[in-house]
Amino acid sequence: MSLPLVVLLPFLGALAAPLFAQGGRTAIAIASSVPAIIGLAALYPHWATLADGGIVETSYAWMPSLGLAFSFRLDGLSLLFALLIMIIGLLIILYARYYLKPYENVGKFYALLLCFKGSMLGIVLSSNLLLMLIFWELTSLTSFLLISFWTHKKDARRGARMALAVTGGGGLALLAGILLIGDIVGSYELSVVLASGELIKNHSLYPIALTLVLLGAFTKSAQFPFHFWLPHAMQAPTPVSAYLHSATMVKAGIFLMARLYPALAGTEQWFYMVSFTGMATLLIGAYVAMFKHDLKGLLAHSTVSHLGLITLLFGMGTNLAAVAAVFHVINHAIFKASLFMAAGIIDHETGTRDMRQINGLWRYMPHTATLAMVAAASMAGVPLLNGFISKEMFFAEALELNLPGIWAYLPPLIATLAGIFAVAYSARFIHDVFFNGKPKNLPIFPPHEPPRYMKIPVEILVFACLAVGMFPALSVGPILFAAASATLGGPVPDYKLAVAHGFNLPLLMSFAAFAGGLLMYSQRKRFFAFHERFKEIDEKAIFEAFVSRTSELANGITARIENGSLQRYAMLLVASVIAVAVVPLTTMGISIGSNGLSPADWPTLIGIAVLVVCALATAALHRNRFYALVLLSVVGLMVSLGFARFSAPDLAMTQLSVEVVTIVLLMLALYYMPAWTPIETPAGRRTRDILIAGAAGLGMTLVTLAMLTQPFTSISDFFLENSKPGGGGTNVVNVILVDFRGFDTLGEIAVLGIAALGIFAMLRNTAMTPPSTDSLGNVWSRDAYPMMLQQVARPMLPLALMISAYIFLRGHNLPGGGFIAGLITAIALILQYVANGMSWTQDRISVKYHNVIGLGLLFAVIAGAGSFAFGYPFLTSTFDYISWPVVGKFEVASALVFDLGVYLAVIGATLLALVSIGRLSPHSAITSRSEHQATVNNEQGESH
Amino acid sequence: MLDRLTFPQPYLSLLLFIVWQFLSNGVSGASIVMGLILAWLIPQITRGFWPERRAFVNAWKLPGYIGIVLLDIVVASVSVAKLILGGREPKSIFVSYPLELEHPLAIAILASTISLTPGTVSADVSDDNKLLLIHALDADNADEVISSIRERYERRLKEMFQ
Amino acid sequence: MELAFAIVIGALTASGVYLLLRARTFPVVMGLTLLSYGVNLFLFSSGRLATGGQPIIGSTEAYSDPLPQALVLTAIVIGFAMTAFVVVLSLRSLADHSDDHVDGKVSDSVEPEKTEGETGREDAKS
Amino acid sequence: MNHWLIAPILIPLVGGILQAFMGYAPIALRRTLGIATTTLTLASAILLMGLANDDSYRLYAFGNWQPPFGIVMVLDRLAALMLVLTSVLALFAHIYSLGGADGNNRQFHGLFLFQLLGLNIAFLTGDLFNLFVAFEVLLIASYGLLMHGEGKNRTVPGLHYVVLNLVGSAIFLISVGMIYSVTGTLNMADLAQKIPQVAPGNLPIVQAGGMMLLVVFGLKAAILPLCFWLPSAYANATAPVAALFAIMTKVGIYAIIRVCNLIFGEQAGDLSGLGMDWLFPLALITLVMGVIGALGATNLRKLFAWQVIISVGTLLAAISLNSERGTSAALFYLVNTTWVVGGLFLLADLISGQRGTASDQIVTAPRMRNRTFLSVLYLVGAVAAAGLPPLSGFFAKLLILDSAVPGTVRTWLWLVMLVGSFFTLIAYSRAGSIVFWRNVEGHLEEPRKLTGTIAVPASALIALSLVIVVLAEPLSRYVDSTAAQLHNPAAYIEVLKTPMVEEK
Amino acid sequence: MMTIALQITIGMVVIAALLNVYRLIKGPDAPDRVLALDTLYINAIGLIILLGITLGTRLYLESALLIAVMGFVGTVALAKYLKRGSVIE
Amino acid sequence: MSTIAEYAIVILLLTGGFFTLVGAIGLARLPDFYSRLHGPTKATTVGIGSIVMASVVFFSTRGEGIGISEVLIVVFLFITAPVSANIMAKAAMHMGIDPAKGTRGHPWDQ
Ligand code: NA
Ligand code: NA
Repeated sequence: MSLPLVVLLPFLGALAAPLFAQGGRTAIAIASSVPAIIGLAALYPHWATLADGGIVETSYAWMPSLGLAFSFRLDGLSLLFALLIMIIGLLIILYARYYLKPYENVGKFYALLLCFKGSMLGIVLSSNLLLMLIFWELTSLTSFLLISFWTHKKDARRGARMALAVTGGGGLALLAGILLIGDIVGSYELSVVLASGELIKNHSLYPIALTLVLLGAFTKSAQFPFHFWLPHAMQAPTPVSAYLHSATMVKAGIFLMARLYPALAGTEQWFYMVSFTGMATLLIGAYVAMFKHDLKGLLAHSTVSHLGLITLLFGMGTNLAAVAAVFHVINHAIFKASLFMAAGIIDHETGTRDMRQINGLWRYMPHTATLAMVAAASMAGVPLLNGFISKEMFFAEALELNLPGIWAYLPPLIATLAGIFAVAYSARFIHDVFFNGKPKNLPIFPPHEPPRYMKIPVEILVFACLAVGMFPALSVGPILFAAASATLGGPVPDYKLAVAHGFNLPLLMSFAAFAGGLLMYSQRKRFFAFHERFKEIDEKAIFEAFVSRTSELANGITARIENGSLQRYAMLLVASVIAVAVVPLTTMGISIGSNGLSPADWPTLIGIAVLVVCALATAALHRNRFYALVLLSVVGLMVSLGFARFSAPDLAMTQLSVEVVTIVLLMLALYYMPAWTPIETPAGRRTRDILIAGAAGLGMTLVTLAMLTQPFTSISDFFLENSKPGGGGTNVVNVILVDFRGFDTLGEIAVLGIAALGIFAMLRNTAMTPPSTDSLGNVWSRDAYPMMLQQVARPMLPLALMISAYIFLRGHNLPGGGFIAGLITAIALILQYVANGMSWTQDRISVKYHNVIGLGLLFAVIAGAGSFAFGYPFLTSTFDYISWPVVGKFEVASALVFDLGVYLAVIGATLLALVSIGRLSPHSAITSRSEHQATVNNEQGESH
Repeated sequence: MLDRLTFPQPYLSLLLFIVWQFLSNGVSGASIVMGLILAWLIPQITRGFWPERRAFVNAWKLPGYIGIVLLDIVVASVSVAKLILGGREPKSIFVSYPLELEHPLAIAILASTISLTPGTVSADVSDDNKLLLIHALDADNADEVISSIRERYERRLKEMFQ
Repeated sequence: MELAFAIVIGALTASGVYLLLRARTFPVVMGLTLLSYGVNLFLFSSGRLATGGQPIIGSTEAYSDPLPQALVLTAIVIGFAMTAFVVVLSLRSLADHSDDHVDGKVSDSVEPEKTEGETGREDAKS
Repeated sequence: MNHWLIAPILIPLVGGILQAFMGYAPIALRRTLGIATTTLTLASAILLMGLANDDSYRLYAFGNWQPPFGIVMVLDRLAALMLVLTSVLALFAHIYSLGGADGNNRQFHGLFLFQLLGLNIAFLTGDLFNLFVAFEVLLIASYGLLMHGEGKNRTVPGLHYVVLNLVGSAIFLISVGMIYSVTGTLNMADLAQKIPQVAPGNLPIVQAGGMMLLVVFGLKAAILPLCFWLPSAYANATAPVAALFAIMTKVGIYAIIRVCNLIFGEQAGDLSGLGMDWLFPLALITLVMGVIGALGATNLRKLFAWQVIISVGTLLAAISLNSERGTSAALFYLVNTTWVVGGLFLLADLISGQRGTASDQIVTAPRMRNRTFLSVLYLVGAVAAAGLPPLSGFFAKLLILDSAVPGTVRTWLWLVMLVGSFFTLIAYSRAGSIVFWRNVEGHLEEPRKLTGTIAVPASALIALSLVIVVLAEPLSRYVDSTAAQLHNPAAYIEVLKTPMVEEK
Repeated sequence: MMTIALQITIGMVVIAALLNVYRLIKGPDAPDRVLALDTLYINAIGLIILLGITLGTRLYLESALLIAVMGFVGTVALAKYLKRGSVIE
Repeated sequence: MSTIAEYAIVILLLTGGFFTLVGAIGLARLPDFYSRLHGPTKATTVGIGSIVMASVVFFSTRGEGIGISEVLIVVFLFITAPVSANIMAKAAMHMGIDPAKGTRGHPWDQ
């Protein structure tokens, strides 16, 4: 229970932080300390277990299917890291209290800091690799937000994004690595993974898994060649640098290597990858640190170098090296955190971090200077300080490394060289800042000692440097042992924690480093001159350029592919269909099915020839729009004749009515459009289009041919058998529409209604200017309503209503039905609009078409829902035959009500659509008075 | 309110009733009932479109008129067919026919009659309903066209509409 | 008969697709209409071709498959609604961009060229 | 027969019809009824999810006609999941629209509800042709919604969307014709039964028909190379519409899952796993295209629109693994991405309301109001969408990565997904840091007031990713069972034997 | 005998339709095309009726009636467009 | 079916076909639009009229009761054909389509 508590408390604290921020910096600092204090108290009882090499574990199920559990593990290694995180965290909280200005967003700062702390604790305490990965990526995110805390600073934003990209990207590699491990081992639980070292290392996927995991570790721990993000992360407030970028987060990669040491280490691949990376990082970091004028830059590169050192130690693969690595983790955290804090104080007090300006601070802030110098000495590896002991161990291990032949000299050489640099930059830190003459152009002058409490964290850490340096066994012995044994997952080799091991080769190397380092520092001008011959690489600029180039490139690619051309999109769609259909169809070939071809009669063939010619002509002559429209009408007419010819009277009627309404619609549109379509597609593209169209046409022909000649049975026998007894109608198509598949029809009229409502909505407030002349340049005729047409149109209305009543009533038994009847009524009304004009007709129609649509749909729904009353499903129809005097026997069917709904919806939708377009015409600006009034009233109502 | 229950356009209702009998392929009990219902209902629905009073006065003359027209159609069709198949260039003429009828419906019926009978098409009516533009496919002169129409159709229509 | 019918569907599809790939809204709409004719005929023919087999009980000996007919009826109506919408959308696009290009761009207005083989008044005056 | 099965259909239908009547009614009434309808729809969806939880298939036969003859609705876990997913999204999008987006169009609420109607039919139907009808209902409503709002910039994307979908509908019909011409049936369960018995000579027709059907679904799902209509259309839609559209591509995904598992599932003989070999590479290329689009996006809406494409690629990649685990992972991801992307579209609108003429463009602008609130929302949304821990997107992605079995497919999947994630991360961090942090001095024109009506739905949708994390286990159990149910089509076929209501 | 007469009649109507298509394609003017289309509608009516006689069923007659109604409205709309531009105003 | 009826049908059919064809020939070969306008509006009405009458006779003499609903088709055509002709003529005159040479009189200005 205590472990999840330790991890979760900081997150809870983060939620509360903004509240405490109201109470000022002290209040929030105190409140923010609570999680760590409770955490430390919670861990304390477990010490006894851990000291004996025991493990504390807690686990809660989360997503068992994924192998993800909310499980935690406390052993020596995690304890060591947890202590570093919490204790240094506490010091940072105190330090930040004075570092931040009162006007800054301290609530956000402490909240993020606590989030980060919780995530970090999560990494080290997780017992499930997936869980650990979650916290891992969370540290990337929170560090991103912390680095960019001063969002107004461009470099802060860039540094943050770079850090996120590198560490977040590494996290993704780690994710893959962990998944592979989980795949090999069959579990993500640490206990299982650590116990399966042999299995993993012998698995064929081991090299990939290892590479991926190391990518995660190296990016996080700023190993070469991913080290570049760390110095740029120094744009963060100094408490963040001290905490994240020296003591904790960058150690997460180290922690990962330590954590998975039993599972992954000990192979040749591990050795080469880890130790060479470490070596390179060690050297490059140390070298660059020497030449940084920025205090934090120096420290950052030094950190890179020390991280390389630790990595190198892990890479060596010997148990003793691993112990040294763990030990150096502790030491580096202590001295580097204190150095960062000191640097922060100097920055705070002088207003700059440029060592070329900062000189002779000894005179102004001796207390701080003393602390900083001790810490820097530790960094340089001065005896009696903690840095010395682990560095000695490092030198010793470097000598032990058994590389073949002459390569055996490489590690000690590099170690010494790095030592020289370390001494040189440490010396620079001490001499250049606190001595070396007088300050130059400090923004704040004279500098003062910082507030008392700001120094306390530094003092504590420096004290720790001394304590560990002088009494290593006493101070860190037990925890180091516990951590080392947990790292190795087995017996810990003999090692001696002593201030000095007598005169040996490592000591000699230390001396060489000291001598060389001091010499180098004394000759710094030459080295600087040498270094300046090389152009400094600005990784931030490179990264920015990378991002913006990527972005531009992506934009360019997108713009080229997604170029907003419907012609292209449509071509792709058609081509896709041809592509997927071509394989099965080519295997089929031109096959005529077993039914063979039936004889053709020549009138039908002529009709078909007319249809084909007119269809092709529509395409070929489409540029003359009116002409094409007439041709299209012929095609529509021939299609409906075709339906009649092939036994579908209902379809013939429907197709015909729809075709005419469509033509009217297109006419209405054509009024506003150019009469001609220009040629703008290049000939090559037209050829391509013809080929695509031809392929589509050919494909359809082949499919149709194959389909039509195959024997076939379908479910339709049921419809034919049940139409009369079950559906009460002899027109099977109609019974299917209103009964068997009435739900389709409901959807269909809904589509129609929605389309009309959408059209109405779309054309509201649309103003169009029609051309004043026709395509020949003639001014349009003044005669809007020819007298002959008017005279005939009016009697047509009742007549057409009569016919539609007839078509409607017989629909259930004979060709016809609500839809066709509706279209006839609609067409008759359209004729009124055509003959008599908009306002005249509108004045005579008292209903709103919206309501007709709604009523139609409602009728259909009510007809369907009526069956609920009798316990039947929606749309269950019923019918009966009634005998009346005079009238005789006639049928009453509930489906008729449904069909009435269809009828009304069709009328409403068709007319609403056409009238909406007609209303665009400037001649019809004055609609009927009632409509106009309703609009006005409603708009007033809406504006309130 | 009571007029809501009547037949606002008796001629129309009658016409609709007859049409319904045609649609029903003959007269039966059901077709009469349904025909009555529709002959009442549809004029009620469309009454907004018929604000004018009834137009016909002497409707019983209509069948005779129709008979004459049908006869003319048959007779003239043959001559037009001859013309078309014969290969002789037709002697076309546009004729402006001065109308004596005034009622728009009457004019429309006349114009329709002219169009239906072979050899002539009424191409336009002037805005003031005073002139009718007729295109005759094959006629010697305008007066011949005018007088035959006047005599054969317009006179009868005037009797019906006045 | 089947071959002729198949050719009809092919011709409708080809014409429809060709027009669909044009750059102006009006031909595209016409293309969609042609395409939908082809598709409707195709769907209809999935029940096979029959002469005088109208699925009205009692009207014939052998009925043709009524189900595709019902489906096509639904498809026709839906196609009609969609066509109406796309026509209006074309108008709206024309109103918004003063151009009937499918991509809304104001094109360099190209004078319509004369189509070969077509003579007469429309061309003479256009 | 349990009438509740069609409640998610009847409720929005009746609600929509009422809205059609109320075009000129006071807006308050329209709003109240509209939201009430959406809420009821959600309630009914949740109810159905409760029913579906017992792993059975429930059938509703319209007109009391025995399948395969009549049209049936079939409730299973997948259908219930999609219903809930949609209704939740719809409710928040609908509430958001009350912030003013529903103005200037009397039919907005009607169209919105009809859109729901179409979606719900699509998820419930057990009939191939009825699926077509459902698609048409939801499409026509979406056309109307897409064109809703002021300004001219949505006309052309709308036109493209409509035209392409009309072609898609034509292809759908052709496919239905091809399949019917061989099998003689339209009922999905019946098809599942008949496809294995298709004579070898007829196989190519069914195969071509099935593949064309997948092209149609691919078009709806916006898979490459059929995805280019989407970014502009979504980016130019008004916020609640764009948010609701987050489900639109998922309809295509749903249809692919349904058809591929049921009709061309394991029992389908020669046609088993139809199109899956095409789907996988296309899905990955789609994902890559989505990432490229996101990287190149110049405004937030475009970025989120490309995120939709990324999601589609990811989802289809998982589905094309054609395994129970892959399907399960895809479903988990589906839930996450739908809600979060919906929320992000709303957020984009909130942000643009605070940035004056800079709107949602990824450019330097005066510092916005309510920056903290909006930036936190953005952060959460971006983390969830990009699939970073600790939000639901990560779990979803993890499930997908984990579901692949070792081999070339897995290598490609991991490579593309992880590298894709990396660049997505860059895209989001770049966009966020510019929009929120790169400010210039100066005053902003009157910012839009951040009322609860608009802030709450946007936050709620994004915050759902947190809820998913907490409920990861029950959700993953649900999707696991769903996938298991989907991969056992034999049980689905049993619905054909459901007895009808006896005559009384 | 009737069958032969029916065949001949169908043949004549089909040839008539072909001639109309010829006029429709030849034009030369838009009204000619509308006129040809209008005539084609009428031919279609004839064909439908003849089909009904051939099949011995009255079920197609309403289609013919519908062509009469629809053809008229179509012709009117096309012609009105030619002279007035706006069909509904 | 009686022989008389059959003869009637045959005659009606052939008449109908003939006039339909004549109308089409007229449309195809008459010299100008205004002349062509005569073809369909005349011969076609007679043509369809005859065919419809053939249908009436055919169905009424099959012993299934009378079938007269197709008469409405003719009535409808008779009402509408003149209007179609009128409005097409107006369109042609509006477009300034000239009558053939040798036509006397002239179209009206629209
Ligand atoms: Na200095
Ligand atoms: Na006519």
